[in-house]
Amino acid sequence: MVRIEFLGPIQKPAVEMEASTLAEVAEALRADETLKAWLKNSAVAVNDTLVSGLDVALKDGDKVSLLPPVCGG
Amino acid sequence: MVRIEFLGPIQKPAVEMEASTLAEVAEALRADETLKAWLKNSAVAVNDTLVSGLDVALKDGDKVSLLPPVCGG
Amino acid sequence: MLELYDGALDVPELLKKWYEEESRGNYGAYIPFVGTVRDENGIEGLSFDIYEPILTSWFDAWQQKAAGRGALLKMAHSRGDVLLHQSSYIAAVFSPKRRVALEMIEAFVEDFKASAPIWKYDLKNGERIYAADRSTAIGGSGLLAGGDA
Amino acid sequence: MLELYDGALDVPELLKKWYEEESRGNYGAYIPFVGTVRDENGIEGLSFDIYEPILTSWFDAWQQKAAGRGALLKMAHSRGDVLLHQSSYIAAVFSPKRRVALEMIEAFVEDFKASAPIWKYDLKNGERIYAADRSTAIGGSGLLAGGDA
Repeated sequence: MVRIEFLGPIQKPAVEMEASTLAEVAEALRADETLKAWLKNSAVAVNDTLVSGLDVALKDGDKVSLLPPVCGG
Repeated sequence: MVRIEFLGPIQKPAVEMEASTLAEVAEALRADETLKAWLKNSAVAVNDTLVSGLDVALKDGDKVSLLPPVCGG
Repeated sequence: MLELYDGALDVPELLKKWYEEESRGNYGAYIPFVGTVRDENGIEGLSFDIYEPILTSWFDAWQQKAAGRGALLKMAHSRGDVLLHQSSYIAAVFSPKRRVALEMIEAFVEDFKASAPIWKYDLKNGERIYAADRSTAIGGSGLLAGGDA
Repeated sequence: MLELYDGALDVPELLKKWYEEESRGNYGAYIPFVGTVRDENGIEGLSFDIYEPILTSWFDAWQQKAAGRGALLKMAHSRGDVLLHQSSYIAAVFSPKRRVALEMIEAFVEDFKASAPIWKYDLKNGERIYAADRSTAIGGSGLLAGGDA
Protein backbone atom coordinates (compact mmCIF):
# COMPACT_ATOMS: atom_id res chain seq x y z
CA MET A 1 0.00 0.00 0.00
CA VAL A 2 1.08 3.54 -0.83
CA ARG A 3 -0.09 6.49 1.25
CA ILE A 4 -1.20 9.71 -0.47
CA GLU A 5 -1.12 12.92 1.60
CA PHE A 6 -2.78 16.18 0.60
CA LEU A 7 -0.95 19.13 2.14
CA GLY A 8 -2.04 22.58 3.25
CA PRO A 9 -5.28 23.94 1.81
CA ILE A 10 -6.30 20.78 -0.08
CA GLN A 11 -7.98 19.74 3.18
CA LYS A 12 -8.54 16.13 2.23
CA PRO A 13 -7.70 13.18 4.50
CA ALA A 14 -4.85 10.93 3.39
CA VAL A 15 -5.77 7.88 1.29
CA GLU A 16 -4.05 4.53 0.83
CA MET A 17 -3.94 2.61 -2.43
CA GLU A 18 -2.13 -0.14 -4.28
CA ALA A 19 0.24 1.35 -6.86
CA SER A 20 3.62 0.34 -8.27
CA THR A 21 4.38 3.62 -10.07
CA LEU A 22 3.49 7.28 -9.67
CA ALA A 23 1.64 7.06 -12.99
CA GLU A 24 -0.84 4.66 -11.38
CA VAL A 25 -1.36 7.09 -8.51
CA ALA A 26 -1.96 9.90 -11.00
CA GLU A 27 -4.58 7.84 -12.84
CA ALA A 28 -6.42 7.02 -9.63
CA LEU A 29 -6.43 10.62 -8.41
CA ARG A 30 -7.69 11.93 -11.77
CA ALA A 31 -10.88 10.03 -11.17
CA ASP A 32 -11.63 12.33 -8.22
CA GLU A 33 -13.31 15.47 -9.59
CA THR A 34 -12.73 17.42 -6.37
CA LEU A 35 -8.98 17.11 -6.97
CA LYS A 36 -8.97 18.32 -10.57
CA ALA A 37 -7.77 21.87 -9.89
CA TRP A 38 -5.28 20.77 -7.25
CA LEU A 39 -3.65 18.20 -9.54
CA LYS A 40 -2.95 21.00 -12.04
CA ASN A 41 -1.21 23.33 -9.60
CA SER A 42 0.39 20.96 -7.10
CA ALA A 43 3.95 19.68 -6.97
CA VAL A 44 4.56 16.07 -5.97
CA ALA A 45 6.98 14.54 -3.49
CA VAL A 46 7.74 10.86 -2.98
CA ASN A 47 9.01 10.14 0.51
CA ASP A 48 9.54 13.90 1.01
CA THR A 49 11.64 14.42 -2.12
CA LEU A 50 10.13 16.45 -4.96
CA VAL A 51 9.88 14.46 -8.22
CA SER A 52 9.58 15.62 -11.82
CA GLY A 53 8.32 12.55 -13.72
CA LEU A 54 5.57 9.93 -13.45
CA ASP A 55 7.86 6.94 -14.01
CA VAL A 56 8.83 6.75 -10.34
CA ALA A 57 8.58 3.20 -8.97
CA LEU A 58 6.69 2.89 -5.70
CA LYS A 59 6.88 0.20 -3.06
CA ASP A 60 4.85 -0.78 -0.05
CA GLY A 61 4.96 1.96 2.61
CA ASP A 62 5.97 4.78 0.27
CA LYS A 63 4.47 8.22 0.83
CA VAL A 64 3.28 10.49 -1.99
CA SER A 65 2.58 14.14 -1.05
CA LEU A 66 0.75 16.80 -3.04
CA LEU A 67 2.02 20.34 -2.44
CA PRO A 68 -0.34 23.08 -3.65
CA PRO A 69 0.87 26.65 -4.38
CA VAL A 70 2.91 28.10 -1.51
CA CYS A 71 3.21 31.48 0.15
CA GLY A 72 5.47 31.64 3.18
CA GLY A 73 6.69 34.80 4.84
CA MET B 1 38.68 85.32 4.41
CA VAL B 2 37.82 81.79 3.38
CA ARG B 3 38.48 78.84 5.70
CA ILE B 4 39.96 75.62 4.29
CA GLU B 5 39.40 72.42 6.30
CA PHE B 6 41.23 69.16 5.74
CA LEU B 7 39.10 66.21 6.82
CA GLY B 8 39.87 62.76 8.17
CA PRO B 9 43.37 61.40 7.52
CA ILE B 10 44.81 64.55 5.91
CA GLN B 11 45.70 65.61 9.47
CA LYS B 12 46.46 69.21 8.65
CA PRO B 13 45.13 72.17 10.64
CA ALA B 14 42.60 74.42 8.89
CA VAL B 15 43.98 77.45 7.05
CA GLU B 16 42.42 80.80 6.19
CA MET B 17 43.09 82.72 2.98
CA GLU B 18 41.75 85.46 0.75
CA ALA B 19 40.04 83.95 -2.30
CA SER B 20 37.08 84.94 -4.46
CA THR B 21 36.76 81.67 -6.38
CA LEU B 22 37.52 78.02 -5.76
CA ALA B 23 40.09 78.22 -8.58
CA GLU B 24 42.14 80.63 -6.43
CA VAL B 25 41.99 78.20 -3.50
CA ALA B 26 43.15 75.38 -5.78
CA GLU B 27 46.11 77.46 -6.96
CA ALA B 28 47.17 78.28 -3.41
CA LEU B 29 46.87 74.67 -2.21
CA ARG B 30 48.86 73.34 -5.17
CA ALA B 31 51.86 75.27 -3.85
CA ASP B 32 51.88 72.97 -0.79
CA GLU B 33 53.84 69.83 -1.73
CA THR B 34 52.52 67.89 1.29
CA LEU B 35 49.00 68.20 -0.19
CA LYS B 36 49.85 67.00 -3.69
CA ALA B 37 48.53 63.43 -3.30
CA TRP B 38 45.48 64.55 -1.30
CA LEU B 39 44.43 67.10 -3.93
CA LYS B 40 44.32 64.31 -6.50
CA ASN B 41 42.07 61.98 -4.53
CA SER B 42 39.94 64.34 -2.49
CA ALA B 43 36.45 65.62 -3.19
CA VAL B 44 35.63 69.23 -2.36
CA ALA B 45 32.71 70.79 -0.53
CA VAL B 46 31.84 74.48 -0.22
CA ASN B 47 29.78 75.19 2.88
CA ASP B 48 29.17 71.45 3.25
CA THR B 49 27.86 70.92 -0.27
CA LEU B 50 29.97 68.87 -2.68
CA VAL B 51 30.99 70.85 -5.78
CA SER B 52 32.09 69.67 -9.22
CA GLY B 53 33.76 72.72 -10.80
CA LEU B 54 36.38 75.35 -9.92
CA ASP B 55 34.29 78.34 -11.00
CA VAL B 56 32.50 78.54 -7.66
CA ALA B 57 32.42 82.10 -6.28
CA LEU B 58 33.50 82.42 -2.63
CA LYS B 59 32.70 85.13 -0.14
CA ASP B 60 33.96 86.12 3.27
CA GLY B 61 33.24 83.37 5.84
CA ASP B 62 32.81 80.54 3.33
CA LYS B 63 34.16 77.13 4.23
CA VAL B 64 35.95 74.84 1.78
CA SER B 65 36.42 71.20 2.87
CA LEU B 66 38.67 68.53 1.38
CA LEU B 67 37.28 64.97 1.68
CA PRO B 68 39.86 62.25 1.06
CA PRO B 69 38.84 58.66 0.08
CA VAL B 70 36.19 57.23 2.40
CA CYS B 71 35.52 53.85 3.98
CA GLY B 72 32.62 53.71 6.40
CA GLY B 73 31.04 50.56 7.74
CA MET C 1 19.32 26.99 12.32
CA LEU C 2 15.70 26.51 11.17
CA GLU C 3 13.33 27.41 13.99
CA LEU C 4 9.55 27.02 13.91
CA TYR C 5 7.31 28.66 16.50
CA ASP C 6 3.62 28.52 17.27
CA GLY C 7 2.24 32.02 16.68
CA ALA C 8 4.12 35.30 16.27
CA LEU C 9 7.91 35.53 16.46
CA ASP C 10 9.74 37.45 19.19
CA VAL C 11 11.79 39.45 16.70
CA PRO C 12 14.10 41.42 19.04
CA GLU C 13 14.90 38.25 20.97
CA LEU C 14 15.69 36.18 17.85
CA LEU C 15 17.80 38.94 16.26
CA LYS C 16 19.73 39.24 19.52
CA LYS C 17 20.14 35.49 20.00
CA TRP C 18 21.48 34.97 16.48
CA TYR C 19 23.82 37.97 16.73
CA GLU C 20 25.25 36.63 19.98
CA GLU C 21 25.48 33.05 18.71
CA GLU C 22 27.72 34.19 15.83
CA SER C 23 29.61 36.95 17.64
CA ARG C 24 32.86 34.95 17.50
CA GLY C 25 32.33 33.64 13.96
CA ASN C 26 34.34 36.48 12.39
CA TYR C 27 31.46 37.42 10.09
CA GLY C 28 31.68 41.00 8.85
CA ALA C 29 28.06 41.22 7.72
CA TYR C 30 24.77 40.14 9.31
CA ILE C 31 21.58 40.81 7.35
CA PRO C 32 18.24 39.72 8.76
CA PHE C 33 15.03 40.02 6.75
CA VAL C 34 11.95 40.39 8.96
CA GLY C 35 8.46 39.83 7.55
CA THR C 36 5.55 41.45 9.39
CA VAL C 37 1.79 41.08 8.87
CA ARG C 38 0.37 44.21 7.23
CA ASP C 39 -3.06 45.64 7.90
CA GLU C 40 -4.60 45.32 4.43
CA ASN C 41 -7.67 43.87 2.71
CA GLY C 42 -9.58 43.92 5.98
CA ILE C 43 -7.77 40.91 7.43
CA GLU C 44 -7.42 40.29 11.16
CA GLY C 45 -4.17 38.40 10.65
CA LEU C 46 -2.58 35.54 8.74
CA SER C 47 -2.25 31.87 9.50
CA PHE C 48 0.32 29.35 8.27
CA ASP C 49 0.61 25.62 7.62
CA ILE C 50 4.12 24.22 7.28
CA TYR C 51 5.22 20.88 5.88
CA GLU C 52 8.35 20.43 7.92
CA PRO C 53 10.18 17.51 6.24
CA ILE C 54 10.48 19.28 2.88
CA LEU C 55 11.06 22.69 4.47
CA THR C 56 13.99 21.19 6.36
CA SER C 57 15.57 19.62 3.28
CA TRP C 58 15.03 22.84 1.30
CA PHE C 59 16.72 24.81 4.10
CA ASP C 60 19.59 22.31 4.43
CA ALA C 61 20.32 22.60 0.69
CA TRP C 62 20.51 26.38 1.05
CA GLN C 63 22.74 26.07 4.10
CA GLN C 64 25.19 23.98 2.05
CA LYS C 65 25.11 26.53 -0.76
CA ALA C 66 25.83 29.30 1.76
CA ALA C 67 28.69 27.32 3.29
CA GLY C 68 30.29 27.13 -0.15
CA ARG C 69 30.60 30.93 -0.03
CA GLY C 70 31.72 31.04 3.61
CA ALA C 71 28.29 32.18 4.78
CA LEU C 72 25.70 30.92 7.26
CA LEU C 73 21.89 31.09 7.17
CA LYS C 74 19.30 31.20 9.93
CA MET C 75 15.55 31.19 9.61
CA ALA C 76 12.51 31.33 11.86
CA HIS C 77 8.86 30.99 10.84
CA SER C 78 5.50 30.94 12.56
CA ARG C 79 2.98 28.11 12.56
CA GLY C 80 -0.69 28.97 13.02
CA ASP C 81 -2.08 32.45 13.61
CA VAL C 82 -0.13 35.70 13.49
CA LEU C 83 -2.03 38.93 14.05
CA LEU C 84 -1.67 42.36 12.43
CA HIS C 85 1.71 44.06 12.99
CA GLN C 86 3.19 40.85 14.40
CA SER C 87 6.01 39.08 12.56
CA SER C 88 5.88 35.59 11.05
CA TYR C 89 9.22 35.25 9.27
CA ILE C 90 12.90 36.04 9.78
CA ALA C 91 15.66 34.94 7.44
CA ALA C 92 19.24 35.97 8.14
CA VAL C 93 22.62 35.61 6.50
CA PHE C 94 26.02 35.91 8.18
CA SER C 95 28.97 36.32 5.84
CA PRO C 96 32.57 37.50 5.99
CA LYS C 97 31.88 39.76 2.98
CA ARG C 98 29.24 42.39 2.41
CA ARG C 99 28.63 41.50 -1.26
CA VAL C 100 27.98 37.82 -0.55
CA ALA C 101 25.57 38.73 2.25
CA LEU C 102 23.61 41.21 0.12
CA GLU C 103 23.32 38.79 -2.81
CA MET C 104 22.46 35.82 -0.64
CA ILE C 105 19.70 37.41 1.45
CA GLU C 106 17.94 38.41 -1.76
CA ALA C 107 18.30 35.03 -3.48
CA PHE C 108 17.34 33.15 -0.31
CA VAL C 109 14.21 35.20 0.39
CA GLU C 110 13.04 35.00 -3.23
CA ASP C 111 13.54 31.24 -3.41
CA PHE C 112 11.79 30.91 -0.05
CA LYS C 113 8.77 32.69 -1.51
CA ALA C 114 8.78 30.44 -4.59
CA SER C 115 9.58 27.07 -3.07
CA ALA C 116 9.25 26.74 0.70
CA PRO C 117 6.33 24.39 1.58
CA ILE C 118 4.34 26.88 3.64
CA TRP C 119 0.70 27.79 3.03
CA LYS C 120 -0.79 31.14 3.96
CA TYR C 121 -4.36 31.87 4.99
CA ASP C 122 -6.12 35.17 5.61
CA LEU C 123 -7.94 35.46 8.92
CA LYS C 124 -11.12 37.32 8.04
CA ASN C 125 -14.43 37.45 9.86
CA GLY C 126 -13.27 34.56 11.99
CA GLU C 127 -12.56 32.37 8.93
CA ARG C 128 -9.27 30.95 7.65
CA ILE C 129 -9.18 31.53 3.89
CA TYR C 130 -6.38 30.13 1.67
CA ALA C 131 -4.46 33.01 0.05
CA ALA C 132 -4.70 31.39 -3.40
CA ASP C 133 -4.13 34.61 -5.37
CA ARG C 134 -0.81 35.37 -3.62
CA SER C 135 0.48 31.79 -3.75
CA THR C 136 3.02 30.39 -6.20
CA ALA C 137 2.96 26.91 -7.73
CA ILE C 138 6.21 25.11 -6.93
CA GLY C 139 8.38 24.38 -10.00
CA GLY C 140 7.19 21.22 -11.77
CA SER C 141 3.62 21.47 -10.50
CA GLY C 142 0.88 19.78 -12.52
CA LEU C 143 2.72 16.49 -12.90
CA LEU C 144 -0.24 14.40 -11.78
CA ALA C 145 -2.77 16.20 -13.99
CA GLY C 146 -1.38 14.59 -17.13
CA GLY C 147 -1.67 15.89 -20.71
CA ASP C 148 -4.45 18.36 -20.06
CA ALA C 149 -2.46 20.20 -17.39
CA MET D 1 17.04 58.38 12.01
CA LEU D 2 20.81 58.87 11.75
CA GLU D 3 22.45 57.98 15.06
CA LEU D 4 26.15 58.36 15.84
CA TYR D 5 27.73 56.72 18.89
CA ASP D 6 31.14 56.88 20.52
CA GLY D 7 32.61 53.36 20.27
CA ALA D 8 30.88 50.08 19.44
CA LEU D 9 27.15 49.86 18.74
CA ASP D 10 24.73 47.95 20.97
CA VAL D 11 23.31 45.95 18.06
CA PRO D 12 20.52 43.98 19.80
CA GLU D 13 19.30 47.15 21.50
CA LEU D 14 19.25 49.20 18.27
CA LEU D 15 17.57 46.45 16.24
CA LYS D 16 14.93 46.17 18.96
CA LYS D 17 14.44 49.91 19.33
CA TRP D 18 13.95 50.42 15.59
CA TYR D 19 11.61 47.42 15.28
CA GLU D 20 9.46 48.77 18.10
CA GLU D 21 9.53 52.35 16.81
CA GLU D 22 8.03 51.20 13.50
CA SER D 23 5.76 48.45 14.81
CA ARG D 24 2.63 50.43 13.92
CA GLY D 25 3.99 51.75 10.60
CA ASN D 26 2.40 48.90 8.61
CA TYR D 27 5.72 47.96 7.04
CA GLY D 28 5.79 44.38 5.80
CA ALA D 29 9.59 44.15 5.54
CA TYR D 30 12.41 45.24 7.85
CA ILE D 31 15.97 44.57 6.68
CA PRO D 32 18.89 45.66 8.84
CA PHE D 33 22.48 45.35 7.63
CA VAL D 34 24.97 44.98 10.50
CA GLY D 35 28.69 45.55 9.94
CA THR D 36 31.09 43.92 12.42
CA VAL D 37 34.88 44.29 12.79
CA ARG D 38 36.62 41.16 11.52
CA ASP D 39 39.81 39.73 12.98
CA GLU D 40 42.13 40.06 9.96
CA ASN D 41 45.51 41.51 9.01
CA GLY D 42 46.59 41.46 12.63
CA ILE D 43 44.50 44.46 13.62
CA GLU D 44 43.28 45.09 17.17
CA GLY D 45 40.25 46.98 15.91
CA LEU D 46 39.14 49.83 13.67
CA SER D 47 38.66 53.51 14.33
CA PHE D 48 36.43 56.02 12.52
CA ASP D 49 36.31 59.74 11.81
CA ILE D 50 32.98 61.15 10.65
CA TYR D 51 32.23 64.48 9.03
CA GLU D 52 28.73 64.93 10.30
CA PRO D 53 27.34 67.86 8.23
CA ILE D 54 27.83 66.08 4.90
CA LEU D 55 26.88 62.66 6.31
CA THR D 56 23.60 64.18 7.47
CA SER D 57 22.79 65.75 4.11
CA TRP D 58 23.75 62.52 2.31
CA PHE D 59 21.46 60.56 4.64
CA ASP D 60 18.60 63.06 4.30
CA ALA D 61 18.76 62.78 0.49
CA TRP D 62 18.48 58.98 0.80
CA GLN D 63 15.59 59.31 3.23
CA GLN D 64 13.71 61.38 0.67
CA LYS D 65 14.44 58.84 -2.02
CA ALA D 66 13.14 56.06 0.26
CA ALA D 67 10.01 58.06 1.08
CA GLY D 68 9.26 58.24 -2.65
CA ARG D 69 8.92 54.44 -2.58
CA GLY D 70 6.98 54.34 0.69
CA ALA D 71 10.06 53.19 2.61
CA LEU D 72 12.00 54.45 5.62
CA LEU D 73 15.72 54.29 6.43
CA LYS D 74 17.60 54.18 9.73
CA MET D 75 21.32 54.19 10.29
CA ALA D 76 23.75 54.05 13.19
CA HIS D 77 27.53 54.40 13.03
CA SER D 78 30.40 54.44 15.49
CA ARG D 79 32.86 57.27 16.07
CA GLY D 80 36.32 56.42 17.38
CA ASP D 81 37.53 52.94 18.29
CA VAL D 82 35.65 49.68 17.72
CA LEU D 83 37.37 46.46 18.73
CA LEU D 84 37.40 43.02 17.08
CA HIS D 85 33.96 41.33 16.82
CA GLN D 86 32.22 44.54 17.83
CA SER D 87 29.90 46.30 15.39
CA SER D 88 30.38 49.79 13.94
CA TYR D 89 27.55 50.12 11.43
CA ILE D 90 23.86 49.34 11.07
CA ALA D 91 21.71 50.42 8.16
CA ALA D 92 18.07 49.40 7.98
CA VAL D 93 15.17 49.77 5.63
CA PHE D 94 11.48 49.46 6.45
CA SER D 95 9.15 49.04 3.50
CA PRO D 96 5.60 47.88 2.79
CA LYS D 97 6.97 45.62 0.04
CA ARG D 98 9.68 42.98 0.10
CA ARG D 99 11.13 43.86 -3.34
CA VAL D 100 11.59 47.55 -2.50
CA ALA D 101 13.28 46.63 0.79
CA LEU D 102 15.70 44.16 -0.83
CA GLU D 103 16.64 46.57 -3.60
CA MET D 104 16.98 49.54 -1.28
CA ILE D 105 19.17 47.95 1.38
CA GLU D 106 21.64 46.95 -1.33
CA ALA D 107 21.68 50.33 -3.10
CA PHE D 108 21.88 52.22 0.21
CA VAL D 109 24.75 50.16 1.63
CA GLU D 110 26.73 50.35 -1.62
CA ASP D 111 26.30 54.11 -1.92
CA PHE D 112 27.21 54.45 1.76
CA LYS D 113 30.50 52.65 1.04
CA ALA D 114 31.19 54.90 -1.96
CA SER D 115 30.07 58.28 -0.67
CA ALA D 116 29.51 58.61 3.07
CA PRO D 117 32.13 60.97 4.60
CA ILE D 118 33.60 58.48 7.08
CA TRP D 119 37.27 57.55 7.33
CA LYS D 120 38.52 54.22 8.60
CA TYR D 121 41.76 53.50 10.44
CA ASP D 122 43.32 50.19 11.45
CA LEU D 123 44.30 49.92 15.10
CA LYS D 124 47.60 48.05 15.00
CA ASN D 125 50.41 47.94 17.55
CA GLY D 126 48.78 50.84 19.33
CA GLU D 127 48.82 53.00 16.19
CA ARG D 128 45.91 54.43 14.18
CA ILE D 129 46.68 53.82 10.49
CA TYR D 130 44.48 55.20 7.68
CA ALA D 131 43.00 52.32 5.64
CA ALA D 132 44.03 53.94 2.35
CA ASP D 133 43.95 50.72 0.31
CA ARG D 134 40.31 49.96 1.25
CA SER D 135 39.09 53.52 0.79
CA THR D 136 37.18 54.93 -2.19
CA ALA D 137 37.60 58.41 -3.66
CA ILE D 138 34.25 60.21 -3.65
CA GLY D 139 32.84 60.93 -7.13
CA GLY D 140 34.40 64.09 -8.61
CA SER D 141 37.58 63.83 -6.53
CA GLY D 142 40.73 65.51 -7.87
CA LEU D 143 39.01 68.79 -8.67
CA LEU D 144 41.64 70.89 -6.92
CA ALA D 145 44.61 69.09 -8.47
CA GLY D 146 43.97 70.69 -11.86
CA GLY D 147 45.06 69.36 -15.24
CA ASP D 148 47.57 66.84 -13.92
CA ALA D 149 44.93 65.06 -11.83
